[in-house]
Amino acid sequence: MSIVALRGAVVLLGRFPALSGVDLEVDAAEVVLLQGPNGAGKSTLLRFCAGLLRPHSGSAVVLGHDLRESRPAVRRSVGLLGHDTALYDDLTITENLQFLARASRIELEAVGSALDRLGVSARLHDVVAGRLSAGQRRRVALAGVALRRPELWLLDEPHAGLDQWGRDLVDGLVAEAAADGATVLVASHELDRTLDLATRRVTVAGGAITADVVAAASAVDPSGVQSNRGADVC
Amino acid sequence: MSAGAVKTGSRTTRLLGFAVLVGVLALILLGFFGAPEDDEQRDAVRMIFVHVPSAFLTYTALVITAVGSAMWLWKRSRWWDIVAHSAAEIGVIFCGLTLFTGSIWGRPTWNTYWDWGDVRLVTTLILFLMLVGCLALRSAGGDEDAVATRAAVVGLLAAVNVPIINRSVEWWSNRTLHQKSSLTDGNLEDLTLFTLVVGIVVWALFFVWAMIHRFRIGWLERQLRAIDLETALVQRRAEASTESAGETSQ
Amino acid sequence: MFADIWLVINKDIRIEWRSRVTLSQVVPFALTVLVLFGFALDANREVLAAATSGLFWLTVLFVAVVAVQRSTAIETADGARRALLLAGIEPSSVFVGKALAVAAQILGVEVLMVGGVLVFYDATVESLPLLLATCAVATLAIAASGTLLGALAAGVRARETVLPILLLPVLAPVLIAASRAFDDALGVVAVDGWAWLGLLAGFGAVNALLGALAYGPLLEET
Amino acid sequence: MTHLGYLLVGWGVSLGCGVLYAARLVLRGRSLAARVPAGQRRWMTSDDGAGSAAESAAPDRGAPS
Repeated sequence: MSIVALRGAVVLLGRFPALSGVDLEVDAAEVVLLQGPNGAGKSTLLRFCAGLLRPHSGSAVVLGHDLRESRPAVRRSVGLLGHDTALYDDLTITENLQFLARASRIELEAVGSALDRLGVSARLHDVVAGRLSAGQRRRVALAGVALRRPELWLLDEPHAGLDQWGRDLVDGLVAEAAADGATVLVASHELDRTLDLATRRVTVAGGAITADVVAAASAVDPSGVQSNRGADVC
Repeated sequence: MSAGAVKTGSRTTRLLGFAVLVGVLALILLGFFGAPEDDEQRDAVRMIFVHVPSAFLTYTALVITAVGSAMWLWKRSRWWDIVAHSAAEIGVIFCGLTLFTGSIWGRPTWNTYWDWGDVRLVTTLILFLMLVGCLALRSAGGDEDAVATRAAVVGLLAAVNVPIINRSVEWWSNRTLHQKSSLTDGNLEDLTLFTLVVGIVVWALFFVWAMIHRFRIGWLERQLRAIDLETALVQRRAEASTESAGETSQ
Repeated sequence: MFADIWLVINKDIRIEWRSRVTLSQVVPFALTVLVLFGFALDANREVLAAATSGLFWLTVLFVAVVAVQRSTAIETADGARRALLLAGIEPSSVFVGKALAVAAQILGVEVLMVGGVLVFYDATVESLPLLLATCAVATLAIAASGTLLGALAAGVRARETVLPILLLPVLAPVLIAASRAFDDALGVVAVDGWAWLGLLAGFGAVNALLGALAYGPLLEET
Repeated sequence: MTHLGYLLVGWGVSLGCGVLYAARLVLRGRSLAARVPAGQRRWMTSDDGAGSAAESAAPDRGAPS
């Protein structure tokens, strides 16, 4: 079963067609790297797959739910790390994550282990989110995603603002999720870092998929773009 | 009328428009020369022929706005959204006219332009403010669907609250300068009543005419947005080819 | 559902307690307005007494605008609204929770303002049950319509001006009804305060229902 | 006739507003209609005799949904 199945999906932000007709099929347990220039539509594609945006036209099914009708059902089973960390500045780290856990009906014990997993030290647990550095915030936000054990991970520039150690943590997390059978979509500029994790590299430009390459373990030469599926919509 | 000009009018609206023009002439003749003067109000009573019809249509417009808003929220039907928008815009005009003719009429008969104790006056003023707010939201711009949803909520809020506002002002003032519904208590002279009915019919015809034209304008705007979107999509897709061309040449 | 409502209330109140925006800014603002009204009308004690209820509730409306703006800002900052959507809480629960949290804050301010009115305006309480019931019901009504319109204004560019323009006319019946009920409770004018309370309850119920239904579609529109 | 001034102002403003609004609707409609391609026009008429054709063209498609 495809986890993500988009056909000619057009998504508008106001009057701007951020996605201009995306065709994308992602199967379970794939790790897909989305690459492309700024403004290509990578972030919109992730938010769309998370069930936060309404399709203007085309068909879109994520986790078996049609995005035209049942976006709330999709939202409950995905984890999205966006540019903003979606934390309440005046709540402590623990309070923020406990709120998320309670809202999504998850055991509270998961909060502690998720924070440990992302290397957030115990002395930070009772610090309000507003006092954290950008890197710490990002790790907490990632812990919030990990906490939910989503079927579909949508990570927008997960390495941004993290140090070497933090980046390794993220890579470990993604590998672990994939091993558990979850599907991961990562948007990233940093090709070298995410490449070895990715099973597929998808290029997004002008709000559409322009290239879609299976990345074999024997790293593919980035310049030798061999298009093999759903490519070139225009 | 230059040849070849494209209009939102059709045979139906032209007939309607003609009927309105004839009706207005008849209304002026009846209102000023046909209907007799009132014993107490003298000739000031002739204001009733413009005031009551616009009040009647204000509340009709409010009901249509509410129905259109509910249908947009329920079915997400663009057709109803345009209906709600049209009715709100025309409603604001009639509401403003109601307030204006009301206070002009109030001056000679009640000796004041404005009376805070009067239920219908205050209710209509608050309704006017809400309708203006609704249109302000529409013109504030943003995502088309989001704007429609916001305006629909305000439209419903206005319709739902008007009876409550009316009740509260009625208890508050406990007095009204308005005559109890003039239509039903039979105090009006036959010809005055007839003229009033003519007035309501003429204004209602104008309302229908304006609704049709306004709806068509809303529909045309929608068409133009769809065309704009097509061009934007083409441009957006073209970005992809230039980007990838740039990438391979690097 | 009740667990979700409680979760949202708990979160909003906790955030308010941490940041103390209401306590440190809204309370002084409300008391200042009361005192300034006093200056404006003090030349005539009778006028001040007659106007007490109206001034009190007018001030509450201003406080409500600030409280609602703050309550909305919590969700719009840093994409928290998105997190709320992803968490999968029913929008109607979010609405009820946020409205109750706003109501609790406004009630807190009202308690201090009643004190202020008793001290500055020389008012006397004739019927404490009516006074308390009016505060409770009117505050819930204000919070319900405020939360709904706050969510509505959140997506608009000029949200600071849009909210009062939309909210204040809607709250006109609350101003009228709560002022009359207060007139009775403070013994200023002999009216049937409990009947006014009924009107307030009707207004609150209608707007709360509309809010619970419309909050979801509003939250969806980014 | 008593109160003639009040009457003239009241009636004048009402009718004047009606006329102005009607004129605005017609003009706005014309400028918008001119920008929409002929195939997508519904209900529209034009003076050059092609009106009936344009009016009946595309009766089903393009309905706002």
